[in-house]
Amino acid sequence: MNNTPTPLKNILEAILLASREPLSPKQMAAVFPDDEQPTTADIGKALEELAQECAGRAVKLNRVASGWRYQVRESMAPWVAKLWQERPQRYSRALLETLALIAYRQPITRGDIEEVRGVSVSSNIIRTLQEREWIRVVGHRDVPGKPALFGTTKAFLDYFDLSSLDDLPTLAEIADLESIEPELALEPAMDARPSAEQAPTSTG
Amino acid sequence: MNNTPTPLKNILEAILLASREPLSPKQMAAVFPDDEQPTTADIGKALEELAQECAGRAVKLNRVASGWRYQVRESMAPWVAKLWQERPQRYSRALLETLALIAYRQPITRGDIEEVRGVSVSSNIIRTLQEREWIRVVGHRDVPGKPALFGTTKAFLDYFDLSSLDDLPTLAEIADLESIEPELALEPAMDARPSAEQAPTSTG
Amino acid sequence: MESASNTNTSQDEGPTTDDRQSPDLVLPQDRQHDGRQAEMPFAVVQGQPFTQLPRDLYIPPDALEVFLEAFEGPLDLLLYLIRRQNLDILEIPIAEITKQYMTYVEMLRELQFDLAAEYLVMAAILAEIKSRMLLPRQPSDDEDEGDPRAELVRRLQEYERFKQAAADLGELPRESRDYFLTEVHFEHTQVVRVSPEVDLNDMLSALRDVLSRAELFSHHIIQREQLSVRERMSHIIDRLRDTPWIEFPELFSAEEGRSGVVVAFLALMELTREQLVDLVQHEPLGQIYIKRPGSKLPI
Repeated sequence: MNNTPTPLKNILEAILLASREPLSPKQMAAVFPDDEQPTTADIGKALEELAQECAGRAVKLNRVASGWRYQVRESMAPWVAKLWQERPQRYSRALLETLALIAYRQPITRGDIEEVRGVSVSSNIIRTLQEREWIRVVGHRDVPGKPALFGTTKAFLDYFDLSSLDDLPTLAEIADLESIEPELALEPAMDARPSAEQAPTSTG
Repeated sequence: MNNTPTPLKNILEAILLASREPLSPKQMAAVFPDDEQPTTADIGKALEELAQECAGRAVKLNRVASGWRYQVRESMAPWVAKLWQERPQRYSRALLETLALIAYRQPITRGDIEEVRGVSVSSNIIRTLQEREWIRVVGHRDVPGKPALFGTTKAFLDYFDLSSLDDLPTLAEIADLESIEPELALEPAMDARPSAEQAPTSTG
Repeated sequence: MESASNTNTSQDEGPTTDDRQSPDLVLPQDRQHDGRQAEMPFAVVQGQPFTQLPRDLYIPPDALEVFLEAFEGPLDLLLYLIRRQNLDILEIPIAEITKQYMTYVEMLRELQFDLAAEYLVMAAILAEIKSRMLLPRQPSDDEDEGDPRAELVRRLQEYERFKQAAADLGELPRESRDYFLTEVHFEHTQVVRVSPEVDLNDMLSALRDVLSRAELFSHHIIQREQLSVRERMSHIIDRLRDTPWIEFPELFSAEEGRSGVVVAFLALMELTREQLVDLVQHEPLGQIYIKRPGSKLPI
């Protein structure tokens, strides 16, 4: 019989290729018996080797928000997309604008979103985003009616191939109405509190 | 721009890794434009190379009745099997709604379900319900695209311990249930523009 | 002072924004066929681009619908009007823009188009700003009120940021469009894949939610419907997969008794109503056939 122990690298490759979801190092360790669990450092080293072995291949080992996954490179899309008759789902501008507001301004209420967009947000959009598990209710604002506060999820980041909110494209800066005051330091992107980002609307 | 043509081998690796089902050489050729179709011989050669590259790895390229597929080597079973054992799963609300609509409104198409639900139904949900053998395709509606009509199965009745669908509460009873215990906090927020979103109640 | 000139703009405006837009986004520009950016049409209806606000009131009603759908709301429409003329948001010629905006809104109202309330609210805001702009301004007023356009400018800028952010988001790589997940086959020999348990009540409460959302409860027909009828409908359709037609009596069986006959009959009626089957009878008192729609009888 073959008594050579199976290399950690091979085991990780097997579980990563078989899984449809990204796997965190903790989940990877969990497939080993309690007394044989590899350390995080060992896992990290093996993942690095696996990533290098993808050079020149159609797949890459990628790190996204909820863990590691193999994914078929974007350059392969022209051929791979042909496999399925169904076209990938398209999302409306209304949905993407709502999602962008939730991503950049979280936690945010539906009312806040409507204020920026100037139109009401349909329940279908919120429901679609919740069903895709891209957004979730993270709390409720302590005002009358206790409106739900929405935030994005790891699944949102995974879907858009991001490993954290910091990887989102930078939010455009606002040109000041009173362009005489250029010293305003606007947050480029990730501030969750609206107050910090808003351009002043009157002369101070 | 990079003008090197993508090697056939890479394209085949990509589609084989992305596909859930084995692919026949004919299916592989079909992802290429008509005037760029590789010959069966070329495909055979590329597959052979890919198979050789699996040496020492956790996966192998295997030929089965309906075509070729990558599969995890049997020796990896002890670890890979753990992946599925650990998953504590729950079905999503979307899945339960879809199942309920199929039970109560069968025979019903996916489009009908989407109309009532107001959001699209993911292919995953339909696939999960079919894999569980709770729903099946009973026919096709005679309209363009010939959408499948779904109905529930005997296995569905068995699981819920019903001798026939009539053992389920009627819609009227379910409606009464609602008036007894009004659930206020279900939706994060209700419609702002009902007219634009409601599914037409065209069933009458 | 308020300009009375026509809102007509020159034909050869250059590109007005450098928005990078995902092919996914349904923006007015996307409707252009040849991809040129010369001037953004409002909409393309049957191949005809609408590049200007129509001067007379007649545009085909289906054009209006596309026109309205091209915008995400009044802020989006205003941004379009401003950008289309290469104007700086910070220097909106409020009278001009208000005039254009009103033309559009009036046109829609004239045709009794179902206009979202937000468009009318914006019309009121614009009118208010315009009137404030017309008032003589004392230097000291600036301290209190500032530019009457300030709030609108802030909103437009803020909306534009997120409009851009949405376009950027649309360009990020997406699963199953740009990149693809791998799923390598694994033979589940000893492993039983554990399926989640479902409680019947959970399913019923899900149904209650979806039906109240769709307001289907108000529908008395559905409320009275027997579920065994639905079940039977599926069975009949299923039988018609293997055979193009069934003779009427084949649907009924003696063992089912009276109630079974009623269920089969109701199922047949409902299938006919929903046009899932056709009933055919060639001569009075002749045999009735149930067939798939579109299929032919052998006789």
